[in-house]
Amino acid sequence: MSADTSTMDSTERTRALLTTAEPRRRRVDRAMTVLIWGAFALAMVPLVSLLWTVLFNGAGRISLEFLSYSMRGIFGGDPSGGIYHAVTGTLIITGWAALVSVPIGILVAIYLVEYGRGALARSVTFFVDVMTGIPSIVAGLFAVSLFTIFFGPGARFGFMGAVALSVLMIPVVVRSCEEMLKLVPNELREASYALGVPKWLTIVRVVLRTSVAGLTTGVLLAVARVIGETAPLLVAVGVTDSINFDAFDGRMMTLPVFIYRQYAQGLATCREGQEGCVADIALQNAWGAALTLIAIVMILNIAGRLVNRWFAPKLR
Amino acid sequence: MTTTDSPPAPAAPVRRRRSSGDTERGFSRTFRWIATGSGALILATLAAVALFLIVRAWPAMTASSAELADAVPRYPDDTSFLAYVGPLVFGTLLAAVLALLMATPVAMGIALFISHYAPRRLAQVLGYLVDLLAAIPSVVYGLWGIAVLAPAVGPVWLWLNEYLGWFPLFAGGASPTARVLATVSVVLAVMILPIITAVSREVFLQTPKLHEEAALALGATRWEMVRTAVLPFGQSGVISAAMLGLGRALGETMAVLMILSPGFLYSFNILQAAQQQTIAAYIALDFPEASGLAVNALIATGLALFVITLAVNMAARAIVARRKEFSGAN
Amino acid sequence: MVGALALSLAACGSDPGADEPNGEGSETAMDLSGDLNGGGASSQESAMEAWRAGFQGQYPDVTVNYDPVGSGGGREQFGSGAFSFAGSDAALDEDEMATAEEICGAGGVIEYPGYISPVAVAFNLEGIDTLNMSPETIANIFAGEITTWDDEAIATDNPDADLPSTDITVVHRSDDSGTTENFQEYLNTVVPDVWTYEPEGIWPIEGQESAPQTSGVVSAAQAGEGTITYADASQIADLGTVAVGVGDEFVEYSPEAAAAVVEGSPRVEGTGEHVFAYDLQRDIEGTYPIVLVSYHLACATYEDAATADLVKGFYTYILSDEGQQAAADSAGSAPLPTSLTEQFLPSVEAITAG
Amino acid sequence: MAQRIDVTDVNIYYGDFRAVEGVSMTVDPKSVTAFIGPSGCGKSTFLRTLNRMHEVIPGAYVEGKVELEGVDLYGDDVDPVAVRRNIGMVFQRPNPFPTMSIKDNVLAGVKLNNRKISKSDADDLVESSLRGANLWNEVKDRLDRPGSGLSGGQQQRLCIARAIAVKPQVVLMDEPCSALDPISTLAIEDLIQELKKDYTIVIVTHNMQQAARVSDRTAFFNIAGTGKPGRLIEMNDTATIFSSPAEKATEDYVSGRFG
Repeated sequence: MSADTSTMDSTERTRALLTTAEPRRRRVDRAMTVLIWGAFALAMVPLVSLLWTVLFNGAGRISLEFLSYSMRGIFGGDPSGGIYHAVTGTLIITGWAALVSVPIGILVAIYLVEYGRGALARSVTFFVDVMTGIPSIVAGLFAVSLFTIFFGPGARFGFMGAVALSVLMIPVVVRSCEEMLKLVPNELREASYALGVPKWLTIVRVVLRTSVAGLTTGVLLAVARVIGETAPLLVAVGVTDSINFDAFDGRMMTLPVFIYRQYAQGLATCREGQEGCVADIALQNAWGAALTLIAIVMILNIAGRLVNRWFAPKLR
Repeated sequence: MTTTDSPPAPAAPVRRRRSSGDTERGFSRTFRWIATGSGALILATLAAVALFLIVRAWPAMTASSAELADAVPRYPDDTSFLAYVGPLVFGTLLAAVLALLMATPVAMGIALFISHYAPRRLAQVLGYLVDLLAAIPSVVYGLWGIAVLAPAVGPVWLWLNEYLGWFPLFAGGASPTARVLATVSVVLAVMILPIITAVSREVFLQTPKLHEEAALALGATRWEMVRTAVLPFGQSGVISAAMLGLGRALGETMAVLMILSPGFLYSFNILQAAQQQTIAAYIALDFPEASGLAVNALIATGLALFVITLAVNMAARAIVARRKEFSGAN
Repeated sequence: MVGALALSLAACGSDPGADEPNGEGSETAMDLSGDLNGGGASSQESAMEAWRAGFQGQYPDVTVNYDPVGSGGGREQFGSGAFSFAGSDAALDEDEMATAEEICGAGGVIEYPGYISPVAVAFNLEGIDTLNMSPETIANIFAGEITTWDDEAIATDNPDADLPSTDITVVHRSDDSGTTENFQEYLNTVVPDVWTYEPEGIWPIEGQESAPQTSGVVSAAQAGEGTITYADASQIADLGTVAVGVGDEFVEYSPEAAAAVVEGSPRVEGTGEHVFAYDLQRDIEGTYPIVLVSYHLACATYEDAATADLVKGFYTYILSDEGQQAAADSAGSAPLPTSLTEQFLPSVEAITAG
Repeated sequence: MAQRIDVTDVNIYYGDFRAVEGVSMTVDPKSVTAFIGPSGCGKSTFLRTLNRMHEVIPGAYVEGKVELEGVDLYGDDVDPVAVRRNIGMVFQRPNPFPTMSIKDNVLAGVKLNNRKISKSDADDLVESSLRGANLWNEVKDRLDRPGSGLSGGQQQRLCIARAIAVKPQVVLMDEPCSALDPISTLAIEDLIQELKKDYTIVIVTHNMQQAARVSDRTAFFNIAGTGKPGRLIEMNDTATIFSSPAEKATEDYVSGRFG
């Protein structure tokens, strides 16, 4: 009988132990869960509002014509014309910037991860961090000064903008790619060396191949970082309302600059009853271009993800 | 001509140094040089930018205050160059720090939400959304700030000013148009939120499962697990993320330019119009009409911004390095 | 990836009208082609768009670019030769004229007021569309001396208006702008004892609200009740406007009344043959005295024959009735009176290469 | 302190996949129970259900009854946090918190429960726990150094000290020695023998000699093939399992003695 009671006792004791509410800890845990959900909800308010504003204001302007014509010869409240010149300009300039920055950026990341020892590596790491802080307008001024030396004061062409963007882009590429390369386990490299593969081939075939998903993400983040830059392009590339495919001759329009110019232009003058005149057409154009720019970034992101899926080795 | 068909002279035995340098031959050596060269190129580029800044800023830094007051618009009479840059530096730091204070906790919250709280499907979608938001151009943030945010927060600022006016930040008269530093800080915070979130999230996701399970096995609640295992592990990463955000906030031009009513005072009144200005917006605002010494003065303020960023980066590195011994990386 | 996207887009994109047959331009004798680059005052941008569009419509092989980099930038880059032509809200000063003459060579510089637009004093008060104000009142408001809308000075000039006791919020341009300079010049000329500040492109008073660009001040003024600002009259949207006191009467803004100011003002003496700078008279009866006068700059001779032809053709078009009408329609500017265009045209037509 | 565990008809799932099927067993108090079996047979998974660590993995859940001294661990009113606090766990790879000192590592669990522990109490607890884990003499001079600076065996003993510092009823060990060298392994095995006096211990091991050396009872798990759920084949006194197992599969497995 006494053994029975002791069993009962110990069961009850255990039950007490296992069901202890410990109200304070549970409250803290609850509170933090609520807080974290709250942080998320709070952040979603402006971000959703932003996306909604752009979508709401921009969607009405998007049409085939808007996407396939330039603004050449369009002025005042004329609602025709479009952003084709700015879309191509953005893609070309960003493309050149990527073409310059991505190889350099990845090579620097390789240097830092695979070779970097000593003072040079330390200073490269530090100054890459510093470079992330270069104000974008300073990068633009730098590009202008640089090209003025070679082409005289009037030089304005797409590649100048690409150089300015590269100055902004390279550190981002380096930083993110460096992190990604560091994640490649050393065992893989050693396994490759042990098979007699030379170091450069190991880097190209093993290290880069393994981290290709991360590298793509890094590059896309860097592209996204610069594709929306306004100030340096305004200074270095100028503006135009016509299509220009040649990055080495003549001004180019880009979407961010277009947005800012259209916003700054304000209302158009429309006489009473004038047909085909929309007073706030410039603002509509700005929102439409903003939506297009976001869509381009989104497409690049999706493309990047697809690249990942095709090339990334199946690690898990 | 006599040709003796003698065997070729035996080659002198080649003695190879068995050092690591010799294990790289052929293209491997070339590759090393290419990579190293790229590293050097970065330094050269940065040196070129710095040199350019210094050379162009130098005339303004050495000119007399009378000359500067004459040539540079908005240059206060009879003051040193530092007194001219000072309020700009102050305004830049105030806006960026406020933005950082608002954004970092929220960003950490979202990052934790995505990495440890949200259902997995939702987390993936959210991660994607955040990446996308990081790419929205600042002009769009500026447009949004004027069209949507300023009208929305105007009444809030008036309320803060009326009831919490004793608090230094909310003192002064609240502007009826809400084109003030408080609004700018909110826009900057929203702008840097995705960057801080994206980096923090990656770091939090890297927390070793081992450590999370160790905490859980000790009887930690989810939050206690986050506190004991995730946050300490992610600390240095979050600091880096915040610094990245701070860097963007410091250098942000267009959004500030479009929203802020600038002033040139050492003022903490963030609800009052015409109190502060940031360096980047100042450059963009005055650069178009500037000529001669005024351009030099503007670039000198750019140099100041550059130096601030440098200092911020060094500080962040120092903080991270001090905690290195206890860091999660091994 | 980016390139592929660009290529696929290239297949369907085009400049509007690029492949339409050349209609209006066929009658002109000159056959122009090539790029012409200029820039400067952003105040002229809307008008420039109309001019460029019209000119490019006549000559489809021509591309004219205008960088709205600001007046100072325009003058500077014109002086360095980066711009073949430029727009500026102020006439060249002596130093700048010397630099420009060096670039232009023997023929000298052509400078004339090509863009005249009224600057409206606009306010945001519910239910009030127009108010009369004397120059003293305007100056006192913008100087911050008059702080409420029901102030006596405003009330006496507007006996019928139902003025609220709202605080006045002054909104000015935060950037360096020709509009600001012209507005201050007006105040400083008419009421020098109230407006004691030296007119310049940057607003002299600290502690007031401000925004960049005309669209910025307009949207800032719209955002707050009781705001007042000054802006290019074509851009003020639904804001109320001030009828400005000139002599004994109050004049509403209109392009014609603005152009009359320049017409009635004497040309500055002792300048080059082709330099038409004006000493504006702000008190002529019946005119609207707050005007933005923006100049066009060009060289009388260019080294390059193609550039000379392009500048000549472009400026001739601007001064033509068609060009003036296009700007008036799209930018709300004042068409230049014939009495002025007749003076400017010979200088423009004399542009040569060599 | 030590308490018995009764398991009745437990099925364990990862999402749709049933990993372990139909396990029933009893673990006696103050004894060492060893789980042996080939890789992938579900013994670690089963171990993790004993302190509700299994459900930490997204999509994972458990059917059946696990009772600690007659209280169902999966009952509605039972707090999984309290379960884990009372049933400690030591993992395959040593996992001291890298951001904490040795001392803080030992106190990590205690601090969660009782933040206001006095300094002298804390010091006493650190000492007794580290002594209990046979680590005190090795680390007493560097309690403020990071735990990650210790050797693998020391780290594992630090983890054991951390687990026993919260005074649990049961200690679960998931292949605690598999990442350690033989000398460290021996130290841990000695430690297990001592811990047995105060705690109920369940240990998963690949090493049959180890199971034979340290355990009182042994359970053999096996799977029929890949994709099939793991099952408990046989459980008995260790001596019986290794000398005269009832099942053919058990005999085959233990007679292949290796390790």
